[in-house]
Amino acid sequence: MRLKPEGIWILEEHDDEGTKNITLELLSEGQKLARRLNEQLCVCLLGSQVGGCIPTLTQYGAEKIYLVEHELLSECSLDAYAFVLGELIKEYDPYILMMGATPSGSELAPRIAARFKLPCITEAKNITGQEENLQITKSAYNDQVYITIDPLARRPLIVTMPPGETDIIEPNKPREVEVIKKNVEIPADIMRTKRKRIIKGDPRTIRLEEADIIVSLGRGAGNESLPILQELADALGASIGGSRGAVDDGIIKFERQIGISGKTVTPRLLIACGISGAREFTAGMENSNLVAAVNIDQKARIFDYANLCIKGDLRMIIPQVIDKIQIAKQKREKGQVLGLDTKS
Amino acid sequence: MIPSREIFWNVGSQQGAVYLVALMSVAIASIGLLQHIKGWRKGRKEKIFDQAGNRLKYFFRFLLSHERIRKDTYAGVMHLFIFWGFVVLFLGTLIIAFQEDLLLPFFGRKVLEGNFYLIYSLVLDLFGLLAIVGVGLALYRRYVLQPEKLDNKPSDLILLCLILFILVSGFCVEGFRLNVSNPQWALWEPVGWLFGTIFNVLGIATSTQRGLHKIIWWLHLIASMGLIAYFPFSNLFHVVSSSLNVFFRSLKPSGALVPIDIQEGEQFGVAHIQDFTWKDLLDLDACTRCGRCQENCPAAISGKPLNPKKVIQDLRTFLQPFSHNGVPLVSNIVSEAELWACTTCRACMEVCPVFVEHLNKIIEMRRHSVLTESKFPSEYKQVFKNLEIFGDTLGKGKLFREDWASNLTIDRVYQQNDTGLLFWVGCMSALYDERSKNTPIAAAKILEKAGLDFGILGEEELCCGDAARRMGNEYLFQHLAKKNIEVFRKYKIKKVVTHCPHCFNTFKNEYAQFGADIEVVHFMELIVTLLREGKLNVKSKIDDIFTYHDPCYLGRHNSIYMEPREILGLILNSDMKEMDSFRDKSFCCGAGGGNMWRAAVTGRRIEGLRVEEAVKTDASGIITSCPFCEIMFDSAVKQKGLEYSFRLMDIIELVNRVT
Amino acid sequence: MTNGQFKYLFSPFKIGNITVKNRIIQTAHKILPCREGVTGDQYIEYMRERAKGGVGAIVTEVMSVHPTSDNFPGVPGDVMAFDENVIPQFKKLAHAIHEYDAKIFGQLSHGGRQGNEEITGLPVWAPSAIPDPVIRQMPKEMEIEEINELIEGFAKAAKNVREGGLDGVELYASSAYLIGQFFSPDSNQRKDEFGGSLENRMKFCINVIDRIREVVGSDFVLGIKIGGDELVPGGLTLDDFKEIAKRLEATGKIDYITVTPLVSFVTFQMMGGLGMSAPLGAWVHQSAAMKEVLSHTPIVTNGRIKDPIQAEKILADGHADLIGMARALISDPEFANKAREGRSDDIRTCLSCNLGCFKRVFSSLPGTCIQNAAVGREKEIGIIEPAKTRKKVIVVGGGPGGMEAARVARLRGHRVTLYEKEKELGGQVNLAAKVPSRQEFGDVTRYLGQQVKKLGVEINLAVEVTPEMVKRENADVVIIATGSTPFLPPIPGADQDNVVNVRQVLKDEVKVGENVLLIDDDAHHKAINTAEYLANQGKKVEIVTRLLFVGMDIAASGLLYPIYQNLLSKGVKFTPHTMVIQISGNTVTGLNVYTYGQVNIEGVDTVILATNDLAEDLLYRSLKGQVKELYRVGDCVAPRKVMNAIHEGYNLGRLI
Amino acid sequence: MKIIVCAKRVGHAYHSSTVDLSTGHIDPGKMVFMLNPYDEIAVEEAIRIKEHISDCEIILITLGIFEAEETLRYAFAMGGRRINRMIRINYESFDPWETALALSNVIKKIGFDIILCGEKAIDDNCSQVGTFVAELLNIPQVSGIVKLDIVPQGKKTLVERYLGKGDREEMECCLPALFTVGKGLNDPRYPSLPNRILAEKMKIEEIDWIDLEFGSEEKALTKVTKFFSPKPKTRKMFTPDSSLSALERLNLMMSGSSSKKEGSTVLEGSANQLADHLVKFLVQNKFLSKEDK
Repeated sequence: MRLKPEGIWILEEHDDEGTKNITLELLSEGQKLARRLNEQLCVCLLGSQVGGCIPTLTQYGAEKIYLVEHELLSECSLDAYAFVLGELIKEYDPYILMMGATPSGSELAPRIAARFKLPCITEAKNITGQEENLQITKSAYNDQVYITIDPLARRPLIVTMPPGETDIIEPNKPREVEVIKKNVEIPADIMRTKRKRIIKGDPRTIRLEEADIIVSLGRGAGNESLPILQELADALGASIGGSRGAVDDGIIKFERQIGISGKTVTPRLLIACGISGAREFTAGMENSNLVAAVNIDQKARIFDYANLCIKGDLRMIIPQVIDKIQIAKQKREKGQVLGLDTKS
Repeated sequence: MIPSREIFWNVGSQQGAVYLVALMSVAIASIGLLQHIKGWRKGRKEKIFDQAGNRLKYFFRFLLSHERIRKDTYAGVMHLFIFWGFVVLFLGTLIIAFQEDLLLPFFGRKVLEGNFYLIYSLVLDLFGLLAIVGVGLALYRRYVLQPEKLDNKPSDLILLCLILFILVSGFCVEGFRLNVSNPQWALWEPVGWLFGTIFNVLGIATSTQRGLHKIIWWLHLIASMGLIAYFPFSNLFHVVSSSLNVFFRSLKPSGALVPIDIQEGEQFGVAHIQDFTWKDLLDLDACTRCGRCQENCPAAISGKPLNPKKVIQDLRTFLQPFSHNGVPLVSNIVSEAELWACTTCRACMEVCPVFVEHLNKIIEMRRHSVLTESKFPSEYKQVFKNLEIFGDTLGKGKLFREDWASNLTIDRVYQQNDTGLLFWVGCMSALYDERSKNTPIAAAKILEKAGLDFGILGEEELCCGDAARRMGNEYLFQHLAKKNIEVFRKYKIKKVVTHCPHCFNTFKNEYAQFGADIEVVHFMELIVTLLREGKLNVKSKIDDIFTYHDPCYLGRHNSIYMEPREILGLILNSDMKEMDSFRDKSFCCGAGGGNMWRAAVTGRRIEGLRVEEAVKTDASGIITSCPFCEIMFDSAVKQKGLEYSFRLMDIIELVNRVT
Repeated sequence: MTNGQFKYLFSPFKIGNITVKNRIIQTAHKILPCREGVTGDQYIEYMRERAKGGVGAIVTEVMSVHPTSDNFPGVPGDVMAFDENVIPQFKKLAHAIHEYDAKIFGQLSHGGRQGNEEITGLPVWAPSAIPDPVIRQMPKEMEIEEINELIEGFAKAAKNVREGGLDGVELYASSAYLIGQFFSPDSNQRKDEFGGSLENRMKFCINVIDRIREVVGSDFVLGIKIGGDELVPGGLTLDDFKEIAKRLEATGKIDYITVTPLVSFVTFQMMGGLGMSAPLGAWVHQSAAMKEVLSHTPIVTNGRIKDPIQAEKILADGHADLIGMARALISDPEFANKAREGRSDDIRTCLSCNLGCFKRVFSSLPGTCIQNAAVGREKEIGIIEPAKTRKKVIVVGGGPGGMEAARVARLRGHRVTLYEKEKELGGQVNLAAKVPSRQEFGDVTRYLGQQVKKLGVEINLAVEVTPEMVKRENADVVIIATGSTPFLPPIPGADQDNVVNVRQVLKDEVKVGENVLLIDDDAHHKAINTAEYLANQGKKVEIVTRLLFVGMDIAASGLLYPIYQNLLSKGVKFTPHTMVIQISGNTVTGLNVYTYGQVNIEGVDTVILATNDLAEDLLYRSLKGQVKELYRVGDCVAPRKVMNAIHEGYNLGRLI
Repeated sequence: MKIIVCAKRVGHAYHSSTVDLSTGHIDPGKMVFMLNPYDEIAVEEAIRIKEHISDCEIILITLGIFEAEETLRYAFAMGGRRINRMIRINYESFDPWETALALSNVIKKIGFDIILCGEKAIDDNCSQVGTFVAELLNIPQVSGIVKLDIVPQGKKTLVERYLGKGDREEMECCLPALFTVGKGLNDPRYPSLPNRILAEKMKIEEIDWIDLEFGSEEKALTKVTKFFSPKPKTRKMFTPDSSLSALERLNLMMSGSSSKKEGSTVLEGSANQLADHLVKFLVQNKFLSKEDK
């Protein structure tokens, strides 16, 4: 038994594509905090078969990883997570435990706190002070007021931080770190809630910043192309966005504008159709993961930002793309391997 | 030979039958009349026999001059002809009855003799002709012109034909009689003589004419008696109901709604027909379906589901003998869409020739809907909650209320010891947007220039409650009104000036219901006084040509038409231009009655229609004196892309600029 | 509500003891000439217009604290703020600004080694005897007494500013000017207490601050404008400036710090960095870096910020506390009001073209804006009054001149119909905007096109107008803005097939060979931007001009720097002093204008003419005397620049 | 079925001057007070449940000073006679733990099947009390639900909540349970006047803080120390390193330090070929294979 609580813990969150951004944000924030407080930055990695996340976590500064793998942890079940995390806390007694203020983090944090009578602060903006005098700042009262909270004496302190508020630091190379693998037996009877299914959001209505795939259009696409681009978007499960020119011309609404005077987006894929690539636009999308551009002008600036550059008339190309996607989908439904029609 | 005639000439022996028919028809008519009275008695009691003298005086003036009916010239002339034709013919018949049933049997005397008879004949003939012309005009209008506002029911045709038949058959009888009896004074009965001449020209033998006379005489009699019997069941009953309605018309301030007790009860407003007062139900009966309300209703014109005539007529079905009283009115009889489309502009009431009060019925039903059922357009919930929580319709909060005055030095009345005049700013001006603040700024500068000692309530202002009241939320209204009155009392405020017609109307006409004792002036009245007294001087004039929009709550609700025109006359170089509809016929901006906060559901936008009308005058801008109108027009002007070319201003801003 | 869209931009902010109503600050800039050392009336009107437009605070043009000072290289006439004569005009200025609830700070500076003896008639003073690279006059190293005299000059000037009713003073301490020259080891190599360590180099500045505080007291705003990175070899870096900012904050006497991109006028590169080839908000990272190291002093950022949404983002991301703007407000004084009222779309966005402002001011001409004709003449022509009689106006030509004329005429209430023979509005502007680094030039079309549409001008595209059509319309006023056509110079061989003009190239109408020779007779953007366009495509480009250097006319705008950088890095060859006398086949013959020596350039695939244009005035001539009122604007009068077209359009719109 | 709804009276700050900069306190006079909008949704949901399941009892609980009664009455007026009891615990705390202790203490005595609370309170923005209560009562919970279906038999519920990106998760939860409700679950009704009149007459049961049976250890775990006006957090942005040469720094700045993609060539060809390229690109990057069915 140690004398005082030690370590800054971060609860990892992941989905099918691996560790979520919120965890990386927490690691970025946690690194600064750990350095300042002279503590070790640890990650609690809970799930089933999540060992693959370890390299990423070390890249972003994790110094120790508590790994618990269990079938019941495959989905973010509150009861299972609370139980396992409780066991870890009892055993290792951390100083601060940080989670993302995500749907699951937001209910897990107070749950643990209540279980062990710990101070809990949700949606924290930052943590200042040290030792016994930690001070946490959070936004309240309709964002008009910030409040500073003293978490009094008990530790660990449990904190959740809202996603998207912190810049993610540049990753280092993956390192070897201490991985403490724990086997925790989860009693089956503690599971009181059960996930039935996930209902996908409608890309047509979700916020552009949240969109995974964006089909964007510019003045060059023209009003008449909107229906086919919408069709493409629907086929891909993408949202529609556009440049200032498209908004000026009334093709799309302002809340769908990408760029300096619109939204800054970071989708996994952005398909730019009929967009010349003025700075106004590119400044709002340059951090997109992949960019495909279709433009009739060989010299369009957008091609500087694109991974795939296609010179041609989108009115001719896009309908064919839609057809091919439909064919591919049908094939897959029939159980065929997805191949490609390369004949022209 | 003394000119006269035998009344039952050629029919003599069947007099008894005549009386029998007459008795029957009167009996039937009485049953009908009783049913009407029964219908009215369904309503709640209300005492309105005050100022009987005045009422009577106005009643006769109304009948004689037809002033309200004549506002529609064609219909007015038509009605005048039929009305006076019938009055005279009826009087003539009375004289006959007087002679035959009183003078002759008891005194053995006749009055219809000599010169009197000749004049009597001539007058009756001419007025009969007038009535025929009137009926002709009516038929032509109804079935040839077919204005949209008129809905033709079979009963209308029956009635008109019946009347026409009575008139024509009367003249036929006269013609036959003249031809057969061939008196020297035939020309004193010119129309009858004309008919007779035609029969002669047609070559009908005298004996045949005698026979025909008898037949048509009977037909004439039966038709006439039929008309009497039919009278309470037909549109003709308006002779009684409308007259009563004119007599019992509301003498309250036209802008005021009637308060209800909100302290106790399970049921508020009007849910069923019997929740109306008897006067309300008389209103329904008084409606002649003339369609003027429909023709002037902004909701109806812009294609919204509301048609005031239809509402009244739909409600009227409950006056019929076997109607089922238990049917809830809202959504069964009056659809929710109709109920909420009303902008409370009062255009319907202003044009109604017989003083039907559409507005209070709609408001009463809204009250039921909001207070009892808590059912209203979804957008209103936020407005109500804003009023309740923030004290303004916009949900901005009191701390923003003094923002408009940030560049001015204005006393807050709560910091003053000696309060002079209270300048009431109103939510829309103080809080809506940057543009809306121009008006109070200009107003304050004018007050300063005129050297008036005034203060504002600033953070202590609350919404006057007009919007809540017109949206049917009497609870909120009274809540706000009482709080405001408390503040007035706290600072001993005696006189309030405001530029918002809604606040003005509410303070002036409605706050007294809750014990407020304040003098209320609209800013324009004040400006006119200041200009007349020379406390405010026009230093330069404006070259532009403007048109003026009369806000409903200033014009129709409070009859302020003259002041703005006087002011504009003083500050504009050229004459202002009037739109097609102005003064009491002014077309609403579409904001009233809560429609400000509602997305236009169907039809065209009311404010858009008004702006189009304004643009048509070729003026370079539109002047109004209501913050609501300004906001509505602003959006319409922007929507039409006229933002820069067509100006929109409050009259106060204009005055501030030139003084 | 608009406040929702701009939560930060329009929230009040406390600077020192005063509260500014929003976060938009008009930064100091010289725009109009100053006479007799006091603030000019025209300048006051200029400032009033901006205050009226809704900015939170305004900083005056740079003002002198000593007779030896000349703050603008080559631009004569500073306000002599140390002289008490300035106070009456200050009072007028302060009144004008306060009327609109804005605040005003007076900017004080000494030009140091950037002074000009030819203007002041006095020796140039500097920390050390090292000449300025642009002015190149050898300065006199200041003696201690002179340093003290200057400190008093600052104090006197600050006192005058306070007495004049302004709300604060701002010290201009970018490296371009004396205080900043003391900071930089590049210009300060003194051996005494004012040179050496950073502490010593900052001593002059600290002494000035202390003395000013003594004079004006603690309840007067004192701001300072420092650089963010000198960007010259051996100069101060961002890290150095962060340290300077920290020390300034530590004095506890500074109420705000502005971070300026204009640290030096070396090769005009900084102005290039403010031109349209620089990224938007290219300099914000400097203020963001300062914000990280400062604990409470508010930071004003500026440079390439021209959109309210962009500004809001900067504030929301915590990169600055206040947004400084100058050119955006020259272009549209109503910037703040339009943004606040939710009319961001109506803002006449600054192009960052530097042609109306920088270029003219540095050429000792009154500054203006190529898009906004009213700059500097606010009182005379700034207000557009409705017309007495409404007329029917026909505008032929949808270029900038035609559109501006249509816009203003419509604003005045006329009924306006606009005809354009192309399928889109914009005229030659569309060509200029085709070069990637000049894309923002297209904002001219964006703004004017949108406005004429919004205002309800009837627009007919793809219509070639004939005189008969015009006559048939029976309009009251006909405005011809048909622009120009390229002019074929009388060079033998200029009619060859491989000789094309710039417009054909930018329109992609012709196929351009691999080896390209551009003949630059225009000396403006035409040749160099076409060269950029072609060089970006990988062509081998040579530019021949008979002038001193390629693009001579835009040197003063500072834009040449990034363009030269781009062209030179892509191997574009410049051949100045050479007049082309003959083109035959693939050979172009030139003549050195000084030596008359012949130069033959071989293997030219395509010759591109960037020469003058010819007015396209056929329609004008055929309508002369045939319609009630006939006018022409822009290139159709005589081929010139966008500015002339827009200004003429504006003036004409006001006239009819 | 017994439904307990926890409702809070909250102060809503709508003006930037809510915090007094000199004292660091919030000024209640510069706020408006109301029923927490999230709790309003909870009240509405309880009423809706009762409209479907008649054998149902609704109990409203609040914790707060006397003024909270007004808020409680508003909540009552939404449901009128459908609401059976109103309880006010006479205490005010900034600490969610204290609040939860008091609430759970009372709720335990009353008994319950479903507890509904708002996802968070718009004043302190804590979103903790609900979960604390659930843990203290040792019952399951789901936060931020946007759909609630009670399976008639078996004491089970089906709930949905948002996961971000517009996705929703459907969960099954056994009863008794606690749900915190999110925006979008329902649209709360506006009280009718008869219900308001009724609400005025209804008795509110008052429980005093001292009467609650707490252990001696159970006290506040956090303390609010300061209020101040918000300042945006400085976000990272690209900054050229000062150790680079002047030219390198300049070039980095002038290029906008943008993530220009290098080396991709512009593809040309027939529309069909180009379409193939695009589809191939999508396939390669797994944008087509990962469709959910």
